[in-house]
Amino acid sequence: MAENITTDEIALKPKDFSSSQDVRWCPGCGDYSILAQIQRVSPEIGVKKENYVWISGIGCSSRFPYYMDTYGMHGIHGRAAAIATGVKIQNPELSVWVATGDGDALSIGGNHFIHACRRNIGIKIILFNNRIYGLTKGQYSPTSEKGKITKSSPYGSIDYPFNPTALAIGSDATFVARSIDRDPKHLKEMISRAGSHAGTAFIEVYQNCNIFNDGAFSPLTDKNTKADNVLVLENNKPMVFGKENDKGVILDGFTPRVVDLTDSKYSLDDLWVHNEHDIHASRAHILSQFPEFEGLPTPIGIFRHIDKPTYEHDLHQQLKDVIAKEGEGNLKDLLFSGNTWEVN
Amino acid sequence: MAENITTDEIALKPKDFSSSQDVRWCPGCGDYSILAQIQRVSPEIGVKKENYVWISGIGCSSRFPYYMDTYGMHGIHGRAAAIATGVKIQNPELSVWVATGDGDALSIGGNHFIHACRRNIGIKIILFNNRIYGLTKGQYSPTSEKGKITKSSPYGSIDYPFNPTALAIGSDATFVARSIDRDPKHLKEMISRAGSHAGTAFIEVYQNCNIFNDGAFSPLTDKNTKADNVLVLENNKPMVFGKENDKGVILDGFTPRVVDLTDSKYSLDDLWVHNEHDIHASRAHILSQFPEFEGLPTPIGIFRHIDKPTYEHDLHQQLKDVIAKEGEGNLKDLLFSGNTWEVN
Amino acid sequence: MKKGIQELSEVTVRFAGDSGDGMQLTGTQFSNTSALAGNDVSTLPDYPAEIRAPIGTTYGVSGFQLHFSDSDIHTPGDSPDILIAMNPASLKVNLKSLKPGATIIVNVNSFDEKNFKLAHYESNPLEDETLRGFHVVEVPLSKLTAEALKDSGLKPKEVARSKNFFALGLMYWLYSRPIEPTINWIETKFKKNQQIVDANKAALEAGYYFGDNTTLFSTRYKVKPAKLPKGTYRSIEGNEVLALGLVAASIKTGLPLFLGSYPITPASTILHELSRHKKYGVKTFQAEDEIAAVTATIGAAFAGALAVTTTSGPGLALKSEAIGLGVMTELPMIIVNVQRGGPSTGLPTKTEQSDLLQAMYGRSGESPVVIISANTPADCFDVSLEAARIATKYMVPVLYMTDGYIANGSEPWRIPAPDQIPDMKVEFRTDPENYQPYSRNENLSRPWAIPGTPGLEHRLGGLEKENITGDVNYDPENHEYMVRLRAEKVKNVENDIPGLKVEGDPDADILVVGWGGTYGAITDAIYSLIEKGKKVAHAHFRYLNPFPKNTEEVLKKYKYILCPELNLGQLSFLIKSRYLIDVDSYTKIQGQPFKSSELEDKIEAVLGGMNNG
Amino acid sequence: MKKGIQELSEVTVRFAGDSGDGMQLTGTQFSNTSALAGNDVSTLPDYPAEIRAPIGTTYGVSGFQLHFSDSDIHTPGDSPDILIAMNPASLKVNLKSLKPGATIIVNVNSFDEKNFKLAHYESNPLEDETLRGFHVVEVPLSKLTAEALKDSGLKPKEVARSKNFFALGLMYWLYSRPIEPTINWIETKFKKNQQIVDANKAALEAGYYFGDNTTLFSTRYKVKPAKLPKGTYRSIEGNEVLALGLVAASIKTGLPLFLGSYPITPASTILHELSRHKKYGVKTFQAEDEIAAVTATIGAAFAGALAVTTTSGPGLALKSEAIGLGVMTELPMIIVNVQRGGPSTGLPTKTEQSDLLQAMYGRSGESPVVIISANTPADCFDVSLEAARIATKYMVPVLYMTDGYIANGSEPWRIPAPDQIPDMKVEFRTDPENYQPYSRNENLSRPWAIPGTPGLEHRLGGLEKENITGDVNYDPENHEYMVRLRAEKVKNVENDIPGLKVEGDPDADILVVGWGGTYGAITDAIYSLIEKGKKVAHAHFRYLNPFPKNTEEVLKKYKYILCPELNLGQLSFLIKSRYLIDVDSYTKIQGQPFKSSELEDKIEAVLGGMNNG
Ligand SMILES: Cc1ncc(C[n+]2csc(CCOP(=O)(O)OP(=O)(O)O)c2C)c(N)n1
Ligand SMILES: Cc1ncc(C[n+]2csc(CCOP(=O)(O)OP(=O)(O)O)c2C)c(N)n1
Ligand code: SF4
Ligand code: SF4
Ligand SMILES: [Mg+2]
Ligand SMILES: [Mg+2]
Repeated sequence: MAENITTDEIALKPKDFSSSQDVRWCPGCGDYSILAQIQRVSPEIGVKKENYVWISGIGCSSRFPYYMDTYGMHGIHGRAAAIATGVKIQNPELSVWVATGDGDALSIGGNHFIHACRRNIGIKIILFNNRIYGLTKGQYSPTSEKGKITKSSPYGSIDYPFNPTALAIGSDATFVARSIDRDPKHLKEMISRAGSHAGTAFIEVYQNCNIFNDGAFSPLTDKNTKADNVLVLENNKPMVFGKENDKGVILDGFTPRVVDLTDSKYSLDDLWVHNEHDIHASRAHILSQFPEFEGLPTPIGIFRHIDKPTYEHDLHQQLKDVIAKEGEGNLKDLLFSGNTWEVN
Repeated sequence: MAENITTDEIALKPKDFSSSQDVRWCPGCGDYSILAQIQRVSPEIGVKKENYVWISGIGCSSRFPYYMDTYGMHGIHGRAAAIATGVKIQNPELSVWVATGDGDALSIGGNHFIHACRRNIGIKIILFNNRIYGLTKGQYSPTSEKGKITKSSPYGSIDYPFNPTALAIGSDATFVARSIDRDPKHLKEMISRAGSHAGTAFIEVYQNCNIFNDGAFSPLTDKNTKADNVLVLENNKPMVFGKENDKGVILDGFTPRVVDLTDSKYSLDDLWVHNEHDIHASRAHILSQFPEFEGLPTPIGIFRHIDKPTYEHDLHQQLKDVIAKEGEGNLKDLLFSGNTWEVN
Repeated sequence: MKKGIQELSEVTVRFAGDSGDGMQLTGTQFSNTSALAGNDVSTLPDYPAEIRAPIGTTYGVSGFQLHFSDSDIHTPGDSPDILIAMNPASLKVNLKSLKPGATIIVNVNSFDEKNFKLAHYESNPLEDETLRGFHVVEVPLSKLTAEALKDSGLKPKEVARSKNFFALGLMYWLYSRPIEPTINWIETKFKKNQQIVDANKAALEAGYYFGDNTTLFSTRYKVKPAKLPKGTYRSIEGNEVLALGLVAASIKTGLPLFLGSYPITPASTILHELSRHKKYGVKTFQAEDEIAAVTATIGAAFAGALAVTTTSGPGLALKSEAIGLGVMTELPMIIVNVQRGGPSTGLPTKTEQSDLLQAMYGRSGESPVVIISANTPADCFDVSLEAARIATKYMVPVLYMTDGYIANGSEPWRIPAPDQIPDMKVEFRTDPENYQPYSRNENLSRPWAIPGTPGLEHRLGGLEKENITGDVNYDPENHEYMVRLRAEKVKNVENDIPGLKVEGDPDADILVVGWGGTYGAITDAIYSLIEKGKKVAHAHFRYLNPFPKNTEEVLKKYKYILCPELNLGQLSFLIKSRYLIDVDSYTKIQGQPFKSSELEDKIEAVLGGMNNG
Repeated sequence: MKKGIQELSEVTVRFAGDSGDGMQLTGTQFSNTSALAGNDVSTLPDYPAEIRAPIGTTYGVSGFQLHFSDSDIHTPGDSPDILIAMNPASLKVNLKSLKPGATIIVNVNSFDEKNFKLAHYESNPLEDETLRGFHVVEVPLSKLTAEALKDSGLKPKEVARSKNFFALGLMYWLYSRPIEPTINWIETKFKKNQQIVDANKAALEAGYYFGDNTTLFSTRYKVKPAKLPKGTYRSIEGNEVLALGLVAASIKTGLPLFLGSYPITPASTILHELSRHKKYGVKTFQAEDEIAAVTATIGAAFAGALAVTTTSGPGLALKSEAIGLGVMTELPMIIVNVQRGGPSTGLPTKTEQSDLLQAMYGRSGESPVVIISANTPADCFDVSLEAARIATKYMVPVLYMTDGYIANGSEPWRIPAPDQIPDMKVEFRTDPENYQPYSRNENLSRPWAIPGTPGLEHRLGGLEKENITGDVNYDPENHEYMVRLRAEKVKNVENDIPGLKVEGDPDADILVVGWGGTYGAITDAIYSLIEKGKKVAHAHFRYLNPFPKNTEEVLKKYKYILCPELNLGQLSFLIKSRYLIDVDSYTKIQGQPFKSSELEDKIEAVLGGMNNG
């Protein structure tokens, strides 16, 4: 079910989405790349400029709306999904996007995040996951690795990290994807796909914070290691990765395993073929669990993408149904309903 | 890893755990049964009476601590897991239990719930799931079925419900179980098992609210239908159910399916054998998804039970390690550290 | 047996029984019927925090008091003339509040050892000195109901549930009320179960005819219709009419109504009521918590709704950070706070006025909002309209205060003619020419431009804004300017609201000031004193922030200011600090409204002191 | 070249540059070294809300001001005597605050067209009239640093990062400070990277020797050690010493310290500091949000910790509901609120005093807590101890207020002798005999019995409690009793705290009252005026709730009360309402502290008016 949002013919350019405000991230920050891709995709999704709304919480990443020349609100910490829910309910014609950080969405904002997913409210949540609290200068976040040394964990953090895709799947999200700031082409495609999804669309974007957590994703972005560490999910395609496309993933019962495609023991036909539209979430759940298994690559792409009526659709449908059945309300009926009597 | 909490020899009785307060639930409420089983289990877990602490939020179910003659706190709405976390961190010797409702734990308290699971903090969370807000007189809750007519949804609720076990698994909970108020024996066993788990132990208990949501679970509790609708999970045992133990569950790839054990096409050997200690969560995730599949029974029992160091263990270990390495701190060193100078 | 009918001018009745005895329903029926009969009526439901406490205990007692009269009344009555006690515990709990010599109808079938024990009665109160001075009527209510329904086919437990209708029928007979309205109600309410309809009707009629036939009563009573202003009336509870006012405001502003809410006693019934009004396009969002409720409300306001969130004290505390965002973004929104007993979970089903200072100051930084409050249940209609008017005209959050007493209380409401409700049509900004998000009109309010409008794209947020442009700005002077501007904008509302009105004796020595739900009790006390020839006056604050412009002038006219409040003196505090005028703060904090006699006594004591002094 | 050394009694320096230029570090080093050299020192860091705003812009400027002296000082100085400006933007931002004739050292290498444009300079300020009246010294800082490090093996970008050490070296030379402390610091700080150690040392030394060799400076300056009270000192920031105070309180009470916190500027550094003190058994819990932080703190208090939560304004708003639970359960806890510019996200890195009324009233119901505040950075140590003492003695939440100015500012702290810190040993209740959870001692405080204690099992909660037994109780009279008891308990603390002390001229006509971080500026203004022969006095409130017992008596002695605050008059408001005494509220709300000269001017104006009037 694609969003039913109309556009007109004016051809907009990425720079039409660039606001007058100077961008205030640190030089080298991964946020720039995300901004660039979003500005690039925005004219292409088929939404009128005035119908875009960007909502955020607080954090470096949450400054995002200031840089988009659309409607926007830099909200309060953790509440972006809830604010966006109000916007979308009020006017389902709008294309409502959330820019949020790992702290904003998963720490203080965890509740609104899981409830947005559960309700399948039509907002797109772009999580800038740098595995650190950037704006407050470097404390560990709920996606930081255990043992991480930060300002608030000088002897190493003892928190287990959240797995954001697993959490989204556990909350029944209908669109779950992952991408990386340093892979602009892939990132752009994910954003574009999220843009046309009707329910809650969640993209986890690995984002480098070069000030407080530099290199957190370098195994996934460095030229030399990238191909061996990243698995690009493509729908209906077998899971192949590696510098020479020499490795594949098979599902051995419930256990995903890496196999060598060069020693002729395994061929493409043996591999797990990705189906992003699988109505049941179990395989997407296994994809989210890859970090739990030794030697498996990190999947990027769309883990899950299913259709399900949205919250705003059902809400407005209910209004329509009631009006169809009971007639449109008028003030007189409203006031004079119930047991009334006259005093003369 | 079982909790390392000591007890002494005094043999306590269930009534030793009954406080002087009159129990104030509606006659017929499922909460009575849960209270009875907990009072029955409490003397058996091997915890001294004074080391039990019961924490709750707000709701009918959250009145629970008043009826237990242990330490307790009736907190504020949604915050029981966070209060309990503070208690457990401060004193890991205590056996800390949370009594909470579907509104308390999953609506306003959703964030603390998922973070408790993520951290594997050693608290036991008993969720009284009656699929309704009882105390506020009957609004739909985040576990109510879509379409439900309640005081706040006179035309039917449009919210999709949470799947509490899936959410717990998505949050990496180490102990996830389900039981039913009307099955006291099973309930008692689950509580007892949770009682000896070291990390976060979560039990969803289906609980009948006979005032605002009567019969919500009657297919699972009525004599006539129960056996065909409930699958009792037992570790290392094949999944069998039905009045005559005539049905089983097989895993067809990723799809759980019910098979008939009477027509000799399938035998016990073909069935899915439950392994609650499976280190990977994928099968537990499928168990949590049973409601998504036509015709499958509702599993009760332990979905998942794995060992992982607890938050409080790591925290206290870190204190010990630092002291072992740097020596115990004293006030003089603390104050006079850094660059000091004398004024005479 | 033909009985005499005595005419009374007013009566206060209290129904009391177990939480499961249906007393709220019985009381509501009696008061609706009385209202339909043309009396003025005022009600006070009073129920425990538990859904159903154990049967027979004192803390499980649920009560419903109502006051009906042939003239204008303002309170549910200080002390009942008659108590219907369904069991010993309800007798115990209510005895001390009765008028001396009051009539007590007891369900004598429930007066047994078990229930004495549960109510902590050492002996049968019907047989010892306990009830000396009262007129006790022992009715075997349970037994008579069982007899009446013996052919109903219902199980004994179900039969027992009908006994409240028997009691209601008896009361209808006693006070010469028609039983038809309740019969109609029974038929609609239970329409899915004819057996229950029949049983309840039979019980009601049996009670009515029992009155005629028994020797227990020798007189019936009658209260003539009140001379209320001409018009069409309906009987309505505070929260219900508050909700209707919001729907009316939505129609009159032309803005779709959005409610973001999380259930909480005693505010939940606003959510219930509004979720019924789908055909008026009302969108109700039951959020995951209060923070989601208020922030979704901000989102809806941004997108162009008449945006409302409803809660009670603990919920208001949770919303406080977000209301600050409302202040900074200068979006119109209404935050309804139905006060209950605090602090913390406190006394959730009881009334109090202890959130005024929270409403005023419960946010970080200098964060002014408009605060208004309702005086009576019916008054909520007008206050809803006024809250919407101010919020949208001034682009400002409006905190709208009521309390459990107003929310659950009911009274006859004279329905306004739809076309006499003033139009408040809101125009969004649509013209891109010279558009600036934080430009100001004559009210200092900024333009409301909503997403979807071409050419007006802009960003709001919680960081300090530059005036006019709305850009983020950290400049020290701009911050000072904006802090003062936001304060000024709220203060300016004083030019747009009625002055503080004084009722009673204009030459009084003492002015009683109040706000919110104490209106009725103060009014009654004042008029009673004036009848006694005392020089007293009353001014009631509907606007708490800003205060009406003439406040200082009014207050300075009087030698003595007395301020009764259901808190530790919060309005007094605001007045003292603002005007440096001494105020005698008279406070009660028991989860119960003032009785007018308490206030009368207090005022008389003050007057006595003044004359001596 | 041997240069003359001129002696000065005090100097105010301001370092300013881009966020990435290391100005906070440079300023901190200079002030620590000055403190080590025996001066009294006071500092004011001032940085933007962005981590790194774009290079060269005015909003990306980060500044650090410090004031050092040979006598007792109280503020970081009103206007700098010397500015080190690393680029045009930092010149632009800071110029207006400089003393007339001040020295400006600019990094002339950054004065190019690109940077002029970014700073919105139309022409080169070094070449037009902009700097007329100042003593401008143009130093090619970048170039000289690059030369000094040409053999370091570092990349140009890394080399550029060392230029702040060059500037620091030059300033050390100019003010005759030793460079050794900074060399030691460099060696520890960068010990993992010898190349960086060498580079920074080389830059520092190069800067120092450049002073000696250049002709740009003809004179050096010297500020003699201050005559501070005898003792051992260290230089310390407010949040750091606040944390040390909490650890000390933990040792002195015998209670393990628990901190539940969620990071927020400017409170986060307390969390950072406490998480380093594991060997003192300090447990820090970085929670998922402020609500989890405060409720975990309540849990830890229940379990017997010295339980603390730290935050700033928006976080305090989120904690408000839970603090109500703390009030109801009567558990000891400390809530530290480091105030910043509001409302909403406001000016997160700037200082303000606008949360006082939130601290006082930002909860539902009547929910009193004790409120105390710190006057200066070093003062935080004592206030931490006092907060712990009151919380545990009275079983009450204590709201502990500081602000961004105190939190980030530093000054020399005379370290107290460990054994002179009073013992505050806390004894838990362990005796089951006659134990009642809500029994009262002479302070009205209830016994603290913690889980794990045999025989004292009990339940707490947020519903109203019966006194003594602690059972849930809905009785009207009990509620009234408990509401007043909780208020009384807090009020009683007035008997246990020092009276309000007046400094300055005891016969003054005007009393200046303040609270918190305005202490230094008021003190300086008062002493300066007294030196000028004016009759002025000063009283500073450490205790905001309750006020000291003698407050009314003290205030009534003076004809005129002036109350300067960094808000719209919150303390004034409390005083006026409580004592009905008129207060002249003098407010500034710019995210910046008062300058003592501003206050001096204001007081003189008032004095002038009084004499004329
Ligand atoms: C209520 C509240 N609590 C805390 C803060 C402080 N705060 C601002 S951003 C942030 C975390 C930012 O982390 P993340 O969301 O990961 O964003 P990033 O800066 O890393 O992009 C925190 C704790 C705040 N602004 N408001
Ligand atoms: C902050 C706050 N918001 C709302 C409420 C009102 N409230 C009390 S219990 C409850 C929901 C109870 O539902 P659940 O947790 O499912 O418990 P149950 O009564 O069904 O056992 C609500 C909304 C409250 N007490 N506090
Ligand atoms: S601190 Fe990190 S996340 Fe924030 S702007 Fe800088 S590089 Fe980006
Ligand atoms: S309302 Fe429902 S959940 Fe609450 S006590 Fe009654 S039956 Fe139980
Ligand atoms: Mg982050
Ligand atoms: Mg429930």
